[in-house]
Amino acid sequence: MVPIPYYLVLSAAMFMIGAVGVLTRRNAIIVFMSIELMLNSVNLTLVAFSVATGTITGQVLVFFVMTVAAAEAAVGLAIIIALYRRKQTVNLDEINILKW
Amino acid sequence: MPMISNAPLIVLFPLAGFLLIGLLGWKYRNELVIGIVGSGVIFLSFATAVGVLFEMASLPEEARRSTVQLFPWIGTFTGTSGSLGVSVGYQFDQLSILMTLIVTGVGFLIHVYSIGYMHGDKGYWRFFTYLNLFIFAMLNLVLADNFVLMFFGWEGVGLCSYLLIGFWYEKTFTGDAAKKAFIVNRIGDFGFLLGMFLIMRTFDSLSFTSVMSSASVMPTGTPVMFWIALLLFVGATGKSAQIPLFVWLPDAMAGPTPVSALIHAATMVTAGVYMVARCAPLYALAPDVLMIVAIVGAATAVFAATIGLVQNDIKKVLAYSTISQLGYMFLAMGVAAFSAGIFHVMTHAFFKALLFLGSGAVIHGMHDEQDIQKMGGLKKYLPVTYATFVVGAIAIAGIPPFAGFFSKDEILWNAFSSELGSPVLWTVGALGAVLTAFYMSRLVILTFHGKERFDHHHVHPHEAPKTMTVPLVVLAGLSFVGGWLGVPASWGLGNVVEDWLNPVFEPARHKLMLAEHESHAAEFTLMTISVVLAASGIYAAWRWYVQHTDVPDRIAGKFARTYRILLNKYYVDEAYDAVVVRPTQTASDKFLWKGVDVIIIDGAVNGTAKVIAIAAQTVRRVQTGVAQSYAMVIVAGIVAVIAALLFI
Amino acid sequence: MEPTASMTSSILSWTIFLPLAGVVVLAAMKNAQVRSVKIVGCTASVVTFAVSLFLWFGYDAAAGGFQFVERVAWISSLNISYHVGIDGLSLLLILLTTVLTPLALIGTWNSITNRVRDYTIMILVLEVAMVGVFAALDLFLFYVFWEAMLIPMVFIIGMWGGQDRVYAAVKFFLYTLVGSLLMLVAILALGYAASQMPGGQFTTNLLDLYAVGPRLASSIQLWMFLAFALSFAIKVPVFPLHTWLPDAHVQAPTAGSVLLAGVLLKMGTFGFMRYCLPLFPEAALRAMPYVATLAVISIVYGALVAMVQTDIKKLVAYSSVSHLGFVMLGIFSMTEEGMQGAMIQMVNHGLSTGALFLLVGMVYDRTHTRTIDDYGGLAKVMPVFAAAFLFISLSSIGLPGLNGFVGEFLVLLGAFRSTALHSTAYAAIAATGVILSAVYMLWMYQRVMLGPTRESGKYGGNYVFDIGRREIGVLVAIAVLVVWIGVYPASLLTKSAGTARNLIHMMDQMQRGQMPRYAESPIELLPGTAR
Amino acid sequence: MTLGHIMFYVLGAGGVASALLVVTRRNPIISALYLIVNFFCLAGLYLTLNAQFIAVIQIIVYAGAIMVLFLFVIMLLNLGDDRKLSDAITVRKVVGAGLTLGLFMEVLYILLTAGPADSERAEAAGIALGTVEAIGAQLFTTFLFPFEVTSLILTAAIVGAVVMAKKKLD
Repeated sequence: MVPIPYYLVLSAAMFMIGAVGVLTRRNAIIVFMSIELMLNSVNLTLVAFSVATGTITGQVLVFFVMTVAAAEAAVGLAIIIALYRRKQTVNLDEINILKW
Repeated sequence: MPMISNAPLIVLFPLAGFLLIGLLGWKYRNELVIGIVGSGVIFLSFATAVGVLFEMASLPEEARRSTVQLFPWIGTFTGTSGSLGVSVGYQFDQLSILMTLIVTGVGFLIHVYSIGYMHGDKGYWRFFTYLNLFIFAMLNLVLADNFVLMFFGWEGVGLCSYLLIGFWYEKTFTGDAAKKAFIVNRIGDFGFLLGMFLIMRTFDSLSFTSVMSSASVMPTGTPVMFWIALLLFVGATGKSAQIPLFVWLPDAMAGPTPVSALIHAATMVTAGVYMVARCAPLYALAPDVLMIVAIVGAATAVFAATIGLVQNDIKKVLAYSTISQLGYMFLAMGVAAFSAGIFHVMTHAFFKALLFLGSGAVIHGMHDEQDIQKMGGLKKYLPVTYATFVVGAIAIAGIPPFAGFFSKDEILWNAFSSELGSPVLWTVGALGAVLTAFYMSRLVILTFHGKERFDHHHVHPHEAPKTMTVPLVVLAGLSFVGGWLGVPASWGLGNVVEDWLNPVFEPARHKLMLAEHESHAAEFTLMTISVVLAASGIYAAWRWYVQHTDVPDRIAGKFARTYRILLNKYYVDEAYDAVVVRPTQTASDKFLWKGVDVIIIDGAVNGTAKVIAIAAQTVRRVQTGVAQSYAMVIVAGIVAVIAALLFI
Repeated sequence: MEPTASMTSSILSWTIFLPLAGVVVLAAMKNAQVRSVKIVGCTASVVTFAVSLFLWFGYDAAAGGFQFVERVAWISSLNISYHVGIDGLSLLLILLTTVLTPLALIGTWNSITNRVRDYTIMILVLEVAMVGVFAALDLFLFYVFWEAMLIPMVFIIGMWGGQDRVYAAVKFFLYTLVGSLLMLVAILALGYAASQMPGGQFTTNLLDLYAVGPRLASSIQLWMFLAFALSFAIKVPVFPLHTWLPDAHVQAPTAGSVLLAGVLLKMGTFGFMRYCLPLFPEAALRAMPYVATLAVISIVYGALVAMVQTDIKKLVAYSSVSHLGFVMLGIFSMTEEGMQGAMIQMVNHGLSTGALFLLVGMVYDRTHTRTIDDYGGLAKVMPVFAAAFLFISLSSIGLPGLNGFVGEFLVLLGAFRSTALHSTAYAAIAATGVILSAVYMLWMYQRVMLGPTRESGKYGGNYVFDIGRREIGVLVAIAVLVVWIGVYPASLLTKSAGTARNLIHMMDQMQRGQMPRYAESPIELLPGTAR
Repeated sequence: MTLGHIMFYVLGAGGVASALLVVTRRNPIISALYLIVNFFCLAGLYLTLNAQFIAVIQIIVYAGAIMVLFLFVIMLLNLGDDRKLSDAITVRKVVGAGLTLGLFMEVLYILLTAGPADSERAEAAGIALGTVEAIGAQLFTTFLFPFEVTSLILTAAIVGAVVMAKKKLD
């Protein structure tokens, strides 16, 4: 059996990659996908801990995260569509109507 | 003691009259009823006072003083000893009852006179309301058994003076005059107030009885007594129109003439004199202040008389004459001749009320003309007024055996002979006497003698109605015989007034260690000199205004500058205006309000708001609206927090 | 009707919250039902007044201390409770509030024309908060009422005010809030300090804190004192924190001005007497010369600035600064005379300045101008009004025999006799206020009322007519009180004597080096007699 | 080096690589495809942890449903090559990457300094843990209320998505 810390390091690495994506990409869709990446890496952590502690709760939590992620994806993408209709762009630097 | 226990009625009758007329008068404007009620209540007061007087006289000398307490007024009510507790209570002694008699007696005559004088005026009921209120306040002033109630009366008469000077409020100048009177009086009251505080601080009490008895065992000449006496005297200068606060009285002539007679001649303005007399035991502890009082009195006497020489308004002449006479009274107080001063208050009340009422009759007869240059030869139109006016003029000039002679002469003699007096004070006083005789004669001559300088087409002089002439005659009688109550002791007859008042002033005089002087020769000499001086004043006026009518103009031309200064009353009003009034106003407006308030304080307030707004403008740039930069801050936060957890 | 037992025991709460009954009824009505709205509003406030009379007659002055005390647990974990009760000082001010509110409503019957219901609701809510402030015996409760008072007042100024109402409302709001936030900090700190005492716990109960405050180290006391004092000083207002007042007064509608001047300003001076002095006696003693100096400056400065105003309402507003300076001077003279004078001066100022604002409102309703130069000779066309105006002016300038004199005299005497102040200069300079008040009031009176009438007969473009029965009735009610207090102040001073005595007793303990404690013990009351 | 180890390294390397490709590709479609790869790798990793149920729904929900949605949106908006956004290197990017790297270092530091995990117990308990049966039992007993609430979330999300994506917002 692979030691749990390995999974944790892996999941941290994937989380960081997702975070970099969120922070640096300007395409809203890709930012969105990066967020999914981060969510997934967290799921991996949860499962790993679930196994490590021998309790099922972590995996149940993953189930809920997935549900929320699905909901979030649906709503988020709808927002992107609405935004695109209005501004003809998904460039996040141009979507700054909340400034000041 | 039936009368004494009813004595507060003296005060309550005028109050009842005030309330009755004040509350109902505006609706039932029946002049007859209002007049009778208004005068009637004063007469009731007078009658009660006479009753009290007789009862007092029947008692032994040391039992004549009594007080009546009505109800608690101002105090802390905390039950702590030494804290303030003042009640409404009245004190009846020789001095206060004498003043009460003057106030109610002369007051009654003037009320009666007013029935005729104010006939047909729209504010008839208002006039009597105010007059009754005035008598009420004045009696409180006179009869109070403590300083605070006296102050109530003190301010109350000031208010009535304000109301009555501004009686004809539709004219512009009456408002000015009324306001000036009230405010100048308030300056004096400020002194009175501080004096009271200092008394409370020193004696832990404000009732006359305990203050005076505490004072009797205090040492003379301490600074605190100096200040108490001086501050109270400041109050007196305001109310009694002495230098430097005399400026309101001439203007106060804007009120109806009976008011000038009652308030600004006979009663209210003598309140200051009365107050000094009342506080004689305190003044006895401050001989320095007595000297100041004497000097101010003497200076005012001459100063006002010189202005009186050239005035052309009949009431203004009398007003300056009043100021001058009040100066004599203070001179008397200053040389500790308290009973002489009070005696002069009394005689002055008679003849000055007479003169004012006489001038009122003239003004009435001349259709509101007050300029004596536009009168002349009125003798034949107004015989009764003329006769009584002359009596008053002779009385004030100091020709024996008229009232003024006795009182004025006693003052002058004391000014000369008292240990506190000096020949200089006598000389100044005598100079004032000459001037008085001169300007009164001038007034009589210009008004009643010589050519008729008025316009016959428009003015038809006529004698006043009975309600006005009867008081004139009565006052003329009093001006003639009133002085006989105070015949100098040296004449061998009893000086009734002095004997009556002596118990009141004895402690003070004792404190000052004053002895009676029995140098009859010197007294007779001075008496003769002053009579001669008065006669020469009258003679000079006779020569200049009857025989050589061109002389006054020549003198005026020769001493043009002096004449102008006198005519403009030494420019005192203008000086006050330039030195006090305008700078205060400008500083308040330009510096305090528009400077401190608007620019500095509000500037600071609005400035703070502006700084915050600018800061917010800057800081809000952080909100770029780009979600990623927010995310970056979140990450930075996480990094920082974890680092903190790990390494700190 | 005899009150039932349950009602008497909670009579104070009834007084506080009765106006809310009116609010509830009004909430069901519409703005358009002008007449019924006014009737409901007036009824609510009049009934409140009637109920508060039970307090007046039920308060046992001889026993002193806090009476009608009610205490119900509120936030028990923090020892915060609904705790109310009144002493002589609160009694006077509560009565002042319940008297002025109906008078203000009746006196300005026709002044407000838009959103009358909302307006009436605001006034009633304001009354609840005002009475609550005076009755609270718990610092937290006090703070809640204190802040609650702000809301209706800001709306009254901001919605029904004059031209610059929003500026004035915001200024009023921010000024007050700055102070009260610091006060909140001090309240919490004080509660925390209580928990640091041996065996203590966090509490905001005033009566407990009376034992805590004086024990604090003097530096801490000073900071807390300053936090409280700033809040109260803004409310009073003391120079130089007064500039919100002229704006708020000028812009507020008449009833707002009446209650602002009549009651709200007293909350500041009340705070000094109820909180600052008993809680932090040592700090109060240290701050005394400075506060007294500011008070004297307020007196003279307010009077001088009032003198040169061109707007009647502003003039009256600045005169308030001057008059409340007297109250402050009285409190910080630390003498019985000063305290008693300060308390009665609060009532006096409420009556006379409230009446002045009513009068100004009455004439403003007719002429729509407040500029003094637009007037002149009004006495001829409005004789009754002129008489009333003069009467109230005289009360305001402290004519003996009317109410103003009693307060001013006691205050000045107290300040003059004060040994703690070390100097008579305070009183001497303050006494010039007596001269100046005559100057500005009478000068204004002369310019407005006296002299010849306007040739056109119009003022501010309108023909004027004298005041009517309703207005006369309101003024007569005030006039009766003015004379009553002026002639027989004993009826009020005996009620407040206990408070004054307790405060002075405390300061005496302080100066004798004992640990001071704001006493609540009954006092022996000697009916005032001449000494 | 067991099969488990080999599986882990292969799948882990695939996951990291595909993740890197997701965030670096310019074309969102390619990103999306690499994301699918990533999801599959994760599913495999779940299997190595004996979490069969999670592995299955990972495939169904993520790779199946969510990714379809992504692709659908990309197509809908026609964000193909022609709509590529220039991604120049900016200060913000450098700072963002640096910060993230810092965070990663911190996490690594924690993991490396922490004590060794108790893998014996995990291995023993892990086998029967992630079955559908076990999770189902928990979901419908202990977590019944949250489970029901998720249905509300999903409903709300559906409604929200439909409303927002509508052509005309009233």
